[in-house]
Amino acid sequence: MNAVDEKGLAIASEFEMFDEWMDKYNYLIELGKSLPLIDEKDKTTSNLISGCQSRVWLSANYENGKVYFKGDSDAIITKGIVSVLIRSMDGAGVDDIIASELDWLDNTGLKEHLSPTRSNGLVAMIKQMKLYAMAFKVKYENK
Amino acid sequence: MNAVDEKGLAIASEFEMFDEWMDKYNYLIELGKSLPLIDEKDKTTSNLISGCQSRVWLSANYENGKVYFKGDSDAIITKGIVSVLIRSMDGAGVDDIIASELDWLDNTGLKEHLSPTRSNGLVAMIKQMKLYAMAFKVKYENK
Amino acid sequence: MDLAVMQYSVDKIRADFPILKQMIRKYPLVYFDNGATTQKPVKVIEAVDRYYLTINSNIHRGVHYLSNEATDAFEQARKRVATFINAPESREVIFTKGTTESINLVANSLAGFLLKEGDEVMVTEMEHHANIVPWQMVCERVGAKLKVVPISDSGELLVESLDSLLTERVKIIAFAHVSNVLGTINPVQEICAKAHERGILTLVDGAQGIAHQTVDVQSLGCDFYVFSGHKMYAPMGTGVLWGKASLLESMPPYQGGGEMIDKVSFTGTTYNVIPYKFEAGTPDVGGVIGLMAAIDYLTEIDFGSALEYEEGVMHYAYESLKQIEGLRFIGDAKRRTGVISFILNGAHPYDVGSILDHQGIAVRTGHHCAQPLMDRFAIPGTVRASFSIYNTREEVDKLVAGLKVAANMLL
Amino acid sequence: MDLAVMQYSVDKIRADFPILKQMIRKYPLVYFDNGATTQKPVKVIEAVDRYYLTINSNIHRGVHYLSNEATDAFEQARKRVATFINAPESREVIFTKGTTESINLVANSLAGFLLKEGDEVMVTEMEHHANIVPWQMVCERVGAKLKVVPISDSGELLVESLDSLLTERVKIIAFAHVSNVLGTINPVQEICAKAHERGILTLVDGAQGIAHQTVDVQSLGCDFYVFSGHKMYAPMGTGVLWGKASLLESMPPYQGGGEMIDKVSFTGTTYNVIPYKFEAGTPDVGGVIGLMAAIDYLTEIDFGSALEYEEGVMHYAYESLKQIEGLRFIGDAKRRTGVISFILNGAHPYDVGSILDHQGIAVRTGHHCAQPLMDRFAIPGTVRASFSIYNTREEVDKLVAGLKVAANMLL
Ligand SMILES: Cc1ncc(COP(=O)(O)O)c(C=O)c1O
Ligand SMILES: Cc1ncc(COP(=O)(O)O)c(C=O)c1O
Repeated sequence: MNAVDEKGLAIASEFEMFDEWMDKYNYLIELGKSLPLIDEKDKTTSNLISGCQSRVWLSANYENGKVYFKGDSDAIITKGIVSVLIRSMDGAGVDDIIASELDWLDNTGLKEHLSPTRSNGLVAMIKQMKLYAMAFKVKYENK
Repeated sequence: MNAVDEKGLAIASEFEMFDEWMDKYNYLIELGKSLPLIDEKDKTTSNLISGCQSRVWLSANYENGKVYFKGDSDAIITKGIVSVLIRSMDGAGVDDIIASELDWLDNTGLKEHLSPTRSNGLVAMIKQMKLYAMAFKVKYENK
Repeated sequence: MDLAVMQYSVDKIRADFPILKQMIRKYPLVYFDNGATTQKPVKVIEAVDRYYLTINSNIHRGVHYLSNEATDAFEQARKRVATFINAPESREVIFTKGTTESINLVANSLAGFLLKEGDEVMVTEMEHHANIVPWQMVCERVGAKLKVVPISDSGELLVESLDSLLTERVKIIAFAHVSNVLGTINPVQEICAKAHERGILTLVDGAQGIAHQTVDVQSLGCDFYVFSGHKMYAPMGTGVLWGKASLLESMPPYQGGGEMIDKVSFTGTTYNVIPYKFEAGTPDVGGVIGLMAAIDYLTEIDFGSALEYEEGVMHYAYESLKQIEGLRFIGDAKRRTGVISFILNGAHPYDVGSILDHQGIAVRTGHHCAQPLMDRFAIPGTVRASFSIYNTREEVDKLVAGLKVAANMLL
Repeated sequence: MDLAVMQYSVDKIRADFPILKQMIRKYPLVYFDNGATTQKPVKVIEAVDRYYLTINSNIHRGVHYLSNEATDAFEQARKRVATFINAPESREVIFTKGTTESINLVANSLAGFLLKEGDEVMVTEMEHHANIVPWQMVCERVGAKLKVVPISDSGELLVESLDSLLTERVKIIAFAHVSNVLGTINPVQEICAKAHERGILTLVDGAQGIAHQTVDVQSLGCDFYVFSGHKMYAPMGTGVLWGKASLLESMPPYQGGGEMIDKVSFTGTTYNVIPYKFEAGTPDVGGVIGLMAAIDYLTEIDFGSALEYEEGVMHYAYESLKQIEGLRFIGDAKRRTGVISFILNGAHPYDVGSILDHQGIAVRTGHHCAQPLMDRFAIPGTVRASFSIYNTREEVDKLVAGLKVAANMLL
């Protein structure tokens, strides 16, 4: 298993501890609040992922073979999930990000927010994170 | 009751005698064959009533206060019903034709052929017969 | 008759809608998303089943028994719809797959026929995309212009502005009977009168009107009235375009195909009479029969008292929601029905909706396909509770309680 | 597995179609009008009921449970359709209300975009009106010309003629997979190859193909394949447009409304991605779920063996009908399926159909929405028996006996 999914599994197990949806969501909301926020100046349209229900901003940096993400959303639940996704990928290598399968999301009980038809920007965001990794790979590691 | 519907009721009772559809239809087909046929030269487009399933030709004459019809159809069942309708109206006065309600058609067991959606030209033909009567009334009896 | 018998029994009504007994995430379903689509009474479901189990067949021009039965039922449904909206003639009722298709039909049929380069089409700031985009597309095609009637902060059309807006360039004004976001009931008669004085056609988008008002197209005085069956207890995929016969007769067809033609040849094709001219292809016979069953159901339960009851629940909802701190209504028109839109100040509608959902409460959140209206109020979206004849005061209480939970978690 | 178990049991299949037990005018129903619409297996009826009883809701962009369930089911159905026709991607599957709408969609979207003044559209002499009239209307609008591929007396396309007909002015050729009158199976691959060599698009009208062939859009090699659900055991009012993603992506939308947009404002509107760009308004979710159930049913009973069985019955019908004196087949192509058209010399099809109906036998008579084809054969119409996987040899015998009665009465 790649590093992203390993980290993800650990994150998922945090969520599995909650019996009550409310506790889970309160935790998610807390996570959202601790998200490494994207700088206001980086909230540009090119960093915006538009969903009909909520909007997501995402930026990525490449440093010494590792990718670092920052994000934000106007909805706090979406922001919580942005935070979860970033936690799983932040500081990972491009190959791990590209290879990640994210099956552990099933265990978080948040899957419903990640349906392609939910249109909250999250599905597009996952795609975007992988695209960033691929772009960095081509640019900096061109093999 | 007006003269047309009176005659019609008598015609309907002929049909009510049959227990078997086949006998009824054989009779209908016979009636079709004895229809006072429209002259070939009168089979013009203006006398044609177009249905998708079958076509009906109809002509009308006015003589001494009475209306006389001739008709034809390319389908023999349609022709039989044309014959029934003409029998009920032939030689009737314009007012009787206009006032006729044709409820007796219900008793013939042929009603299904007279549905507006059947598109065999028969519904349009009934309308046409009444229109002829109205036109003659205006033209010759203008009151 | 005993007064108690005549009274509206919501318990009896709820028993007609089996889905309302569903448990959602261990909570009994509280369904306040009726503006998107209503649930269907068992009589509607059974009527469609009965169609498929006994007379299913393609209609029109059949020589066989099933085809005639199905055709009769289909044409019966057309009459029933005509009666329901008090249309002068049943041939003015055209079956479509919904409001959206009905509007596209009218817009496209008028394009090039009535609408020419330099002409104007008038819509309002509170329209659903279905009553904006088809006109935009058609205007672009023929070189016409789309103009917009503004609304007030309380969500009412600025009807006075029509006097200057309705110039001679305007060919048609298309507007909602009831706004799907604000609940505003527009003054249809007044607008139609102003339009007709100037020879301008009127199309009323009745998607939200049809389930919350008794509609009489003659007294409304419009030229076209369109609605969706699925928002009035009928199956999905059903809709109606009503239009004045004289207009429909002169308009060119929209889609081409079987049924809508008189005679087809490669040298030239002539078209059928209305309503068939506008009904190309095999229609959703089962759905249309379901629509008839829905009308029968509404008649049977006395639609008028059902609406009165519903208004009562909605009024109760307004009063209850008002008590919630930080809740702000979007839309505050004097005459309202069907939907209540609001935002919890500081909370995103998506978050509110998600937390309500976890308590078994279904509302809709977002822009409700009315982005220009969101822009007008400078909000990303609203939470919308929309009502029906089976909702109860207890459900309103649950909504209020649920919103308090959301406020606690989010604010 | 035991061979007997694997064998196709038509009795078992018939038990899945409750309507087949109907008595018509005291005779057991013999349904040979499948080309117009097939009957629906109880699993399809139940799937739709289950939808309405448990998850009915408007789809896409909902934040609540029912809406998500309904959306998932709807998108599942899209995948199932893609698999059924072997489409490379499910986003290439667009839900419509039928073949007619699918063709209108393509024709209108191409108008002005691909089709310009002076261009040509090619159809064939054997097309259904649904594959003629939309093109006529669009050609008239943009000033293009409709051209026609002729057929032989046996009812086969004169494919050789394509070499001269397919000039550089031709932008698209639209033709039936299977003729709804003649039963002719057209050489789709060959025609598509000829068209593509010249950069011409191809649309295959699969209304009759889908129920009588296993369809693989990739191996057929066409650009668009369209069909109706109701002719393949699914509910009325359902249909599909399949198109190559790259094409659909570049084509402008057809109808405007909710769901098909990205961002709407009065200064400009941008559109959603495929398939949503082409699915304006609330779709018939229940119907689409019924279509999925129909595909599941066909898979479950092994569609391949069902078709083999059906071919057997049809072959038997040909051989039996041949014995009837004065019966003349219309259409005598080498590769045929689905329908058999004929006339009893001297008898009008309407009369023959009516007399069959009185014996409980449902056939279709008339021009079958193919008037140019009737003109080609100089006949007013035909009697058409069309087949399905539940028809039997005994029913064919009844048809033959019924026709003899008709001949006796009429000739
Ligand atoms: C006011 C209004 N117009 C049009 C529509 C579109 O209706 P449909 O999706 O049934 O075509 C809706 C439905 O949301 C609506 O509320
Ligand atoms: C070959 C062909 N094309 C098109 C159609 C039209 O299909 P629908 O009425 O389902 O839109 C039919 C149906 O009769 C057909 O047989």
